[in-house]
Amino acid sequence: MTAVLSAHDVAYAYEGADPVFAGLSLDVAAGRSLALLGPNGVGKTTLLRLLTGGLRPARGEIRLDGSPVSYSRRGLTELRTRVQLVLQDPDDQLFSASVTQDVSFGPVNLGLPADEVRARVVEALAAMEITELADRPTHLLSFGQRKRVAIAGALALRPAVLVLDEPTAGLDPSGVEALLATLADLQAADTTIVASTHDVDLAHRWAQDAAVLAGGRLHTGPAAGLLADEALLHAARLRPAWGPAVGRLLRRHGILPADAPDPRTPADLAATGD
Amino acid sequence: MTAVLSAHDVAYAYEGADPVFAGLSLDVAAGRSLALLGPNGVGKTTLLRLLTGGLRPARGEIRLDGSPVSYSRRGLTELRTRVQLVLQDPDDQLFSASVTQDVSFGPVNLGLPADEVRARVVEALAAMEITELADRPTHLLSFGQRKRVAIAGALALRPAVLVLDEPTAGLDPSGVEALLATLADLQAADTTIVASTHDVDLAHRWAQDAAVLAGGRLHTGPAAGLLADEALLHAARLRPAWGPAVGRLLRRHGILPADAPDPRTPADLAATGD
Amino acid sequence: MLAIDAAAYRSPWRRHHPAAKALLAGGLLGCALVLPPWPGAPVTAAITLAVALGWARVPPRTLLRAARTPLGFALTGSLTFLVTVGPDGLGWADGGVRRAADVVARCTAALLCQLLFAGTTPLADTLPRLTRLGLPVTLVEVAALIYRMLFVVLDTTRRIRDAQAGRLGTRSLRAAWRSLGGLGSAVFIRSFDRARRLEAGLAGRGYTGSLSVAVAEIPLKTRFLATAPLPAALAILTTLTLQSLP
Amino acid sequence: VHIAEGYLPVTHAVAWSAAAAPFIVHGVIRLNRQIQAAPEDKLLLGASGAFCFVLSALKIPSVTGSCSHPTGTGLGAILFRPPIMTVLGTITLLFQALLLAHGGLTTLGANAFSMAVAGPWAGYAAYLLTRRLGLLPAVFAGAFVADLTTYCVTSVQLALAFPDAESGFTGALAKFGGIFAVTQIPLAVSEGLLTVLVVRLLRTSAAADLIRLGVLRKREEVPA
Repeated sequence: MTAVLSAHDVAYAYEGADPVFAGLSLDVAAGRSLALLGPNGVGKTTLLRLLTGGLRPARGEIRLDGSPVSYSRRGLTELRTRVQLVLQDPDDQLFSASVTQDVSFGPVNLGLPADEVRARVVEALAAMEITELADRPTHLLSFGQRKRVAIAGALALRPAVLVLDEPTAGLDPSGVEALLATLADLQAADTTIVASTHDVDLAHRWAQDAAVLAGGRLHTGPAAGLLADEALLHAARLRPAWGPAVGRLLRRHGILPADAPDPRTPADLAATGD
Repeated sequence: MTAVLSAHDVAYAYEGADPVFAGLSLDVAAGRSLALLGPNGVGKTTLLRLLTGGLRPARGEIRLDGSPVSYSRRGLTELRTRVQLVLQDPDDQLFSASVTQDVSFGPVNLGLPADEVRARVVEALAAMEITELADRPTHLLSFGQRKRVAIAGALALRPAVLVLDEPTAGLDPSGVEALLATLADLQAADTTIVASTHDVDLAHRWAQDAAVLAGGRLHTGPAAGLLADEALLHAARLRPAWGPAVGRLLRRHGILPADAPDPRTPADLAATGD
Repeated sequence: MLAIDAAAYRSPWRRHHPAAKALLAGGLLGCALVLPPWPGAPVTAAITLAVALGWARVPPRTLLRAARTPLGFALTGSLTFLVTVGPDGLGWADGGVRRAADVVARCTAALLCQLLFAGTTPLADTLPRLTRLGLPVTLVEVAALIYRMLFVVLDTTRRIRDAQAGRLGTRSLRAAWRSLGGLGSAVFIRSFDRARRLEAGLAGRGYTGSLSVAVAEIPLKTRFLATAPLPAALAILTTLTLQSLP
Repeated sequence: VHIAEGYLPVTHAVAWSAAAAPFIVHGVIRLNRQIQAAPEDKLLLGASGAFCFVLSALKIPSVTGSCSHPTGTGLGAILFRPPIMTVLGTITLLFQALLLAHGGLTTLGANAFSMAVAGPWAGYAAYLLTRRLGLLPAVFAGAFVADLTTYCVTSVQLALAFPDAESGFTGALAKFGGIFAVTQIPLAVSEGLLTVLVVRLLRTSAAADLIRLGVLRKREEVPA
């Protein structure tokens, strides 16, 4: 496993407040999907901001491809062209009048020539399947569309790692389905995906790896195993997911073979045990 | 069944836009909990605002205790002292920097004497279990705390019906648990609860009745039955819930008796079939 | 979010009536402004600092950080006193150092009095009481709304800035300007949008134009009220005593 | 630059408060009238005030590498008219004094006179005089003049309070002007440019608001 991005013994405290955490380490494996879980207020967003250069750790270091990130202008540019953060509320990320203008913000700042900027915008809109929104003013879009534009704005920098803070918040089920499909496509095209959530069902369904923030410590491992650990989830004030609970019950009754994976969605159950 | 609040053949269109719906009817049964389900953009919030007097129907009528609502100042005051709406984003409702001052707004507006206002504030804060926040400034509260203050502001009017738009949006699992417990307490104290959501698992777990908005029509019935109808959920672009799917599978395998209710949470499964 | 504001809500003096705190800090402020700067200003500053740190427990870090900008202003502004502009151009001013020291001392003492009040008295307690001083209700209500919305808008501003930085919006001067223009317009749009949503939210709570609320009573504690003028009295007495010394 | 608490002699603090008072009273009367006519404007005024506060807290980069804050008084005067801006500006100054220790309570009158009265009125006049040259040039002129006026008035206030030992008021004005106003010219240009950038974006994304505020003359100036 190569860690494309990692936090090494990182501590952070906001001004005048107690430390959010004092010494966390996390490796983000290249090409995989990682869910960061924890209750509100535990520091998920802080950790994501540390990983993406928005905050500078008080102690420890963030490493990109194994080398410590430098917080010089050049170092930050390097980090930000490789790692992009998508915020929970798309309105915090859309500040231009039109979709095209907004998506071009990153490439233009990078100083790319106009042709290249245009190509990047077209590519990012296509990846998010919103090519038809290119000329629309951002403020007339629906929430789900604005979310897609915000992600396109990050993709326009062609990041190796896409970090999303609560990407499904505010989306309805079909919006969630569509987003998960898009994330899978991005991952297939070699983008590493990190997403924070407090929805264990979602993480169990979507992520290959998981990291659970509980009591100032980070527990990491493959999602299937880690998210079946009810004691850990309880300690992290999270609700157990249906999938592992159903899988356990079905295996106990011999309906599911002992080595079968847990179901991920209710639809998986339709064919089970027949 | 007595309908404390109902919509009768209600139509509404925003200015310059297509009708959101053309002729919906809904009865809210006194003392029960009703979940209003549908994807984003289908008009859930519009319907809630019609029910609570925030919008006036283009056709049809809203009825309170069986009588049509009058849109005079007096009629609206009557409606709003009986029916209170809590919005999704608490910052859309909290206008004061002080929690106590904010919660007192409704009762003061109603012209109640100072003693009564104070008593109502104390009562509402106690009902939401946030008495200790009374002197805290709004802007230093967490999202979940602000949400509770917003609900307390509605409760201070002692409404017969509490209407909540996406009450669990943005809350983490333990926040959701706490809110559901509080809503159950309110219902036990005779408050009728209506909540919109697009989370079928949540609705299945929490609500006695359900109403699903699909294709401009409203399908209503007891939650247990309605939310097990996968064809309806599919038409409404919602994701089937785990509970009914698991229940169906377990009954098929004889693990659950034919007349047993569907499980509501993964925790329900632990004791199942033993 | 704003350190002085946060300190005010946590202050052990939170339970004291704003008027009593205004009397205490105001008395000291009067001393800082009216007493002869030497030894009046250092005496007042010392007493105010003792009250702020020892009695009112204003966090020293907050006090220090808040004092930096205004002290910077006082120092740079007073540098001009050191020189004089005459017919032959610039020259050193006679007594310029003394004059600068007077002003900086008075300014420091007054600033500490201001921070003593601000660091112990939340605006949420003060604003609704301003109507009792005869200020128009609409003015006070608008001020209270600004105070509430300020934090919502500040929070939005911080997040937009972070998002811009994340997309290399601070990489060059050009990018920084582009970001700033976007930020300014986004904050305007978000503020107005917030106002409209708040209007809809309040309509559901019965808003028809008045934002009257019940203000929690804070009893005027006679003991605190009685001690409130004492620090100022002490400052006056000490100054007079020191002056009468040969 | 806000005059700090205790910096001005008492007589000056009182005199400037008296000078600012009629403008503030006038603004409050206009505010009252506006809210009486349209109660829903109360919330918009709250938002406008919050916007002014945040605007004045932004950092603008300058060529010298140092950072400064815009006064925001020009944009505020253009958007909300000088009388309303006087009220919003004074409230902003009060909050800056109590929340940030920028400016003082006894110097509130002096600061209000420069930032909430002189700056907005001068900026608005410049805006009106240049309005026929087009929206953006007028916005630049308004913001530039408002910013510069604010700092010139502050220099006058300081020079009056601390006349030069030899050359009196004129010498002092030259000194304070040297320190504040002259270094302020690049910053006034910066504020003018920033304001143009903001209004240019608002013209596309918030045209309806600008029309309602009377900044845009109906549809003619709204880009397609």
